[in-house]
Amino acid sequence: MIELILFYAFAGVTIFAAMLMVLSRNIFHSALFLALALLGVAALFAMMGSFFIAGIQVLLYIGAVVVLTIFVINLTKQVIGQDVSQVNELVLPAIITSLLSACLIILAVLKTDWGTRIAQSVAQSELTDNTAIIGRQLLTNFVIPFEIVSVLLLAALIGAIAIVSRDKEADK
Amino acid sequence: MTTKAPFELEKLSNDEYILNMGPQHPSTHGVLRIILKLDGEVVKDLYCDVGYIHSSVEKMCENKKYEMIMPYTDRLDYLSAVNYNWGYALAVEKLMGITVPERAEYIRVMLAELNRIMSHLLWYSAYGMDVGALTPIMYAFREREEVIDMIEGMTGGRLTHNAFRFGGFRNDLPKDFMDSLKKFIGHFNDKIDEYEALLINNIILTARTIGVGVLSKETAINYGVTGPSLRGSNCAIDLRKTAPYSIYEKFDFKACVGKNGDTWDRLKVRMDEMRESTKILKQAMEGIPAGDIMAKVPKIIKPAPGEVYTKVESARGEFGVYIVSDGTDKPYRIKFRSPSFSNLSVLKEITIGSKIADVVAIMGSLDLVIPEIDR
Amino acid sequence: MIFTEILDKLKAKHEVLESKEDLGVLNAWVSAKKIKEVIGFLKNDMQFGQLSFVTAVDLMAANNIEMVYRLFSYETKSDVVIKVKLDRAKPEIETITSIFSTADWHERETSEMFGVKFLNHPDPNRLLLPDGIDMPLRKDFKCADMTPLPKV
Amino acid sequence: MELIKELLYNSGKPLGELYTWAHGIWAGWGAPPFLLDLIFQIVIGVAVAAVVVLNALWIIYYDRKLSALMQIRKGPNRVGPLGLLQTIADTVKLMIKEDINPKAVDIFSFWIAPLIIFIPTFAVFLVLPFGKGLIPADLNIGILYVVAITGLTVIGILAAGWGSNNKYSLIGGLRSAAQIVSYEIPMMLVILSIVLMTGSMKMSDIVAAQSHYKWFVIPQIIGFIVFLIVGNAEINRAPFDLPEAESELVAGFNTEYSAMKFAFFYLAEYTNLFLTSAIAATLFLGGWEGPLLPPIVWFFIKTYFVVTILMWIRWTFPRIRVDHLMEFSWKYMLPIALLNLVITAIVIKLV
Amino acid sequence: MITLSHYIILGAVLFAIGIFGVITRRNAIGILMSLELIFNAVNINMVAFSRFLTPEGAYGELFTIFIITVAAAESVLGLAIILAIYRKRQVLNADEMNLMKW
Amino acid sequence: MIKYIADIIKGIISLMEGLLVTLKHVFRKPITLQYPEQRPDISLRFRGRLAMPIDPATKDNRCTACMICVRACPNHSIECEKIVGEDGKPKPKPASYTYNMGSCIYCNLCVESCPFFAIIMSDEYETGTEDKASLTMDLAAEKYELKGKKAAWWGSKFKTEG
Repeated sequence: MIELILFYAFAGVTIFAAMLMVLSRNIFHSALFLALALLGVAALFAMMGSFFIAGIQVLLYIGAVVVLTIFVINLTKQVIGQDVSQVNELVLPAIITSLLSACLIILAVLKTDWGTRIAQSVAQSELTDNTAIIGRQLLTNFVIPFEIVSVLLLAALIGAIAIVSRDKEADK
Repeated sequence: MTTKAPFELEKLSNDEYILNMGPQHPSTHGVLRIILKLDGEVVKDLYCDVGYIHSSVEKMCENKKYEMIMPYTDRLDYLSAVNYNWGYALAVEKLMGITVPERAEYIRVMLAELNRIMSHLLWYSAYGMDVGALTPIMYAFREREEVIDMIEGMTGGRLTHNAFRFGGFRNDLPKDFMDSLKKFIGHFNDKIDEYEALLINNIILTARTIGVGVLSKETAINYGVTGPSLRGSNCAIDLRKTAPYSIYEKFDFKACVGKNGDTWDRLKVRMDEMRESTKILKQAMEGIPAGDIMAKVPKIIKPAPGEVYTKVESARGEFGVYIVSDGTDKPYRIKFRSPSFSNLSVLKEITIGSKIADVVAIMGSLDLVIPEIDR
Repeated sequence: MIFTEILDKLKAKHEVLESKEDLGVLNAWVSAKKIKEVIGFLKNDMQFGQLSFVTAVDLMAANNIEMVYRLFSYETKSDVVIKVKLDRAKPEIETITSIFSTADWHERETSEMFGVKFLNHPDPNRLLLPDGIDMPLRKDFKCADMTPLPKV
Repeated sequence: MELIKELLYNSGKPLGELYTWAHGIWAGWGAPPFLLDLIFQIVIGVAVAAVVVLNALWIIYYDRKLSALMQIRKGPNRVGPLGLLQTIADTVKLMIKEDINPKAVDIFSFWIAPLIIFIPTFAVFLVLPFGKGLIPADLNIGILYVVAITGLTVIGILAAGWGSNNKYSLIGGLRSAAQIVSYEIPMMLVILSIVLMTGSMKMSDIVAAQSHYKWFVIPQIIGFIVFLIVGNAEINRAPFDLPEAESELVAGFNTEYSAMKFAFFYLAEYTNLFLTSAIAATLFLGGWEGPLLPPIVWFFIKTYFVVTILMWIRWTFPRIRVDHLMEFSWKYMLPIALLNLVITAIVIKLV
Repeated sequence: MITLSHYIILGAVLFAIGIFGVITRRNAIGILMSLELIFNAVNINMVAFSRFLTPEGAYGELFTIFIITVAAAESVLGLAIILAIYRKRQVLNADEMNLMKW
Repeated sequence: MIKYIADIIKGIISLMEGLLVTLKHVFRKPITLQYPEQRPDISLRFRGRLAMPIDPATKDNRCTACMICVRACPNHSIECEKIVGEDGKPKPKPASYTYNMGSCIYCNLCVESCPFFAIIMSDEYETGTEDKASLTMDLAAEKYELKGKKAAWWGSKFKTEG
């Protein structure tokens, strides 16, 4: 019972924040709402017992990605005080596309018979913390993807620095 | 003061923006406005806007009798008022040909050196605030209070002393002056060591100041920079040594110089100067003769027509008084050449290319007093 | 260096309109057109490294504005004063900012205090005064706030 | 008497008994049990809130008194005995002051910023081990939670900086973001070496691993120093108070703030100070462990020991410059923390 | 009782909102942020599937970690590119970034 | 590498020196003066507001309305009027002696110029008020009584010299 209430609360917050993020006229507000939506998602992760993922979500997504986004918004100072519509002329096609995709997925979910697949798995009430499992998996079965991702991150870091660093000659 | 924007906004490139520092800003030490053109945190251009507290002292003095101008010189630089009194008194005495008795000269030297210490202590504490250290101000003010008490005992004023009269002093030193001076000299050098350990030698501060705001000797002289700011640039020009006035030849002290002319050298010069001042005070205390404190001065000050320029080494640099007399009891034209005026003008030269925090650090190291710039 | 020496050296190179000794310091009057050369000569050839100040005196009786340039030499420890008489109605003089950078602010101050126009000045903005107050150091400046000393 | 002693020394047991006892009564009434859980949660929340606020008030007073000691002053001594009520008076003053909303601000960001800054601070108290069994929620990812949640503060500072529509605020916000993000890395590395030593991120496990006075401050002395420095930088206190450097940026991101909103920033700053110290005490100084005195007292003693060190640093040093700050993080803190981590790993493997 | 469907439907809704944002936003940063939303919708699904179907291996969580990492890399690069374009051409709106369009 | 470590060690030493200074001060006595209760010991020559004390011998002020102080004041803070007797001739006593504290710069020039030691800069330094009008006061009517060591000092001055 209490879990259901919490689920609906968090889901509501997430969707509400996501809607506001998409519709907000001010890009900075959008970023703040994005942070809220991500926080809601993190809470949902925590509800599912994936505390580690929730922590990573907050640490990386909010603490790094959103902060970076806000940082860039601050740097492109043109936006301050601007209150023009942030939405282009594609509203109607966008609504149709998004509704269609949502309906499709929901229909597929409802049509699928999950019962048999869940049956042999652990019931939800027994969901335990799986941080240890993740850690073991990352360093055994998934060690190569793990390393590849770290290389990717390094490459992205260097690439970002290279892109943003100023052209010394162009300056002069 | 200017109403025109000094660099047009259209000239800004995309990454640059204008930041108004002042007129009310915690680290401009008064009402000074600095318009910065910044790229991120780096200063690209800078414009000093002064004159917010201009009170036209020179015009005021043209309408006052000679003896009435003395309290106004206090208010030019309220931190080393005695030196400014001295500059003015010296000018009128030279114009009138008055010789000051030796005891009065000794008292003048003592007051001036105490005043220099007082000013440097305030500079030290304010500099601590400028660079974010909040404790130095308390320690420095403890000693400063002792100095002020001594000067107050002699002159009656704590900040605007109005100490000098033409020809000497009205009152002799109070009885307990020598005792408190002795006590002060006794422990002050240890205190300076503490100050240096607390702030000047701190690695954070040295990292912030060494190599920052380098003022070369040529630039400094070209911009008319004087005082400790000039001596920081390895230029041993101290008016007490190079153009001695009063009885400064009698004392054994050295003009403190820095090596590279960066911000840290200017700080160090001021700290050393306090030690030298203590030395002078010690010699003056031992050598002070008995005798008159006031020369024979006519009741009405009416100098012969002519003009005079005298300069003294104030805590900030060369303070000069230029008087044109037309034979009446009021000066025809009086001009105060104030050290901070020239010292501030060099700020642009040495700040461009450094960070916002450096602007504060460099400006603090120049030791500005705004009323003296605006006059 | 005593004043006669300076005067001789100066006279050898440039025209000195008038000169006198005042409390041991040479005061030399030169013409307004020559000011830049004279100051440059004093700085480069006679080691007058410091420009103490630039100011002006309003000689209302003679209908003149007198520019005063005071230089000091750290090497020889001697002063020299260069003066220029300008027409009070239309005071104009060449700037010496290119020789002494410190002259920049001093000239701007003089400019607004006496209305002297400095030709070719790099930054002719006002320095100290707000708009609306002009030439306060001229002797005929009047202001409502100015009260004379009481006559008792 | 017994109960109080039990509560002080081994809080988990009596609290658990209380909980089961209440459940029994509750079941007797036939009310749904989750409501009781909710009530318990709320009680814990209120208790934590009370601790947060009282602690912030006290710590501000402590800071002022300590600074007064170092600056040969007397500090607050007018309001109440020894000036103890001074901070309360200040808070009341801030509450009844006019709350100014400047015209040009972005109202939404301007209002939300103090909350964003305060809430994570508040939330971290959830995993602080005050005593044996006295931990509001002993999360499995305890220390990761702390790091993740405190990282949210930077969004608040950025919102305050941007929303104030003031260049000083904006620079302060940008500085803060750069500072917090780059200091989080050495902090994580130091915490990782602790996690390596304990094998758990749970706060209670970390404390348990240090039982019998095997405090991590001895093997991890470098880590402790790095943690203090980095933690000090994370909470924007001098000498790392660049986002609000008053001599350069007037007041940085809180230039435009007044009254209650400012009080939130102020409270959050001091609560953050307490938090960093508490975490340092937990990670390195054995948490609530200690002889004679009750655990909770030991916890506070250790925390305040760290607080005192941080304040001592604050009242002594000048402010670091922004590029040196970055340099310091990347050139000194990060390699040292990394080296510390590697050495820890090797030693653990060998021993 | 919360079922798997709850989470998947929530993910679908978030996904739809994200799609809407990506299509309609003019500001390039806004598009990037909407992309993050889509990533999150996927993450919810991943974690939910993992929790309900394969809790013993935590495969979904592992994929989530990789997704988060890749998303971080993606947003870093995206923002860097946006910043570079803004510096060069003063535009932030995606429909104005048309130098390579013909 | 050696330089790197040397830098760190040098930095730590300098920081420690600073910390030591503040630590030393923790054990020193505070120098605070609890102002309204504790008063500073101000010097005899301190220049507070201008006062025209009553001479305890004659129970009257010593002013002769000679106007020297009015002329000595640099910014017209003093105005003085003589008593006009029944015969229409002014007498050497002030009818009013208006002192404007708002414009006074506490320079002591009036006191030094006074040949009769009639006025003195008192040791009163808490002169702030809420309205401007109270800054202008009539010293002749005020009947100021000088207290403390300053009174003795003032008394000794005119008794020995005049």
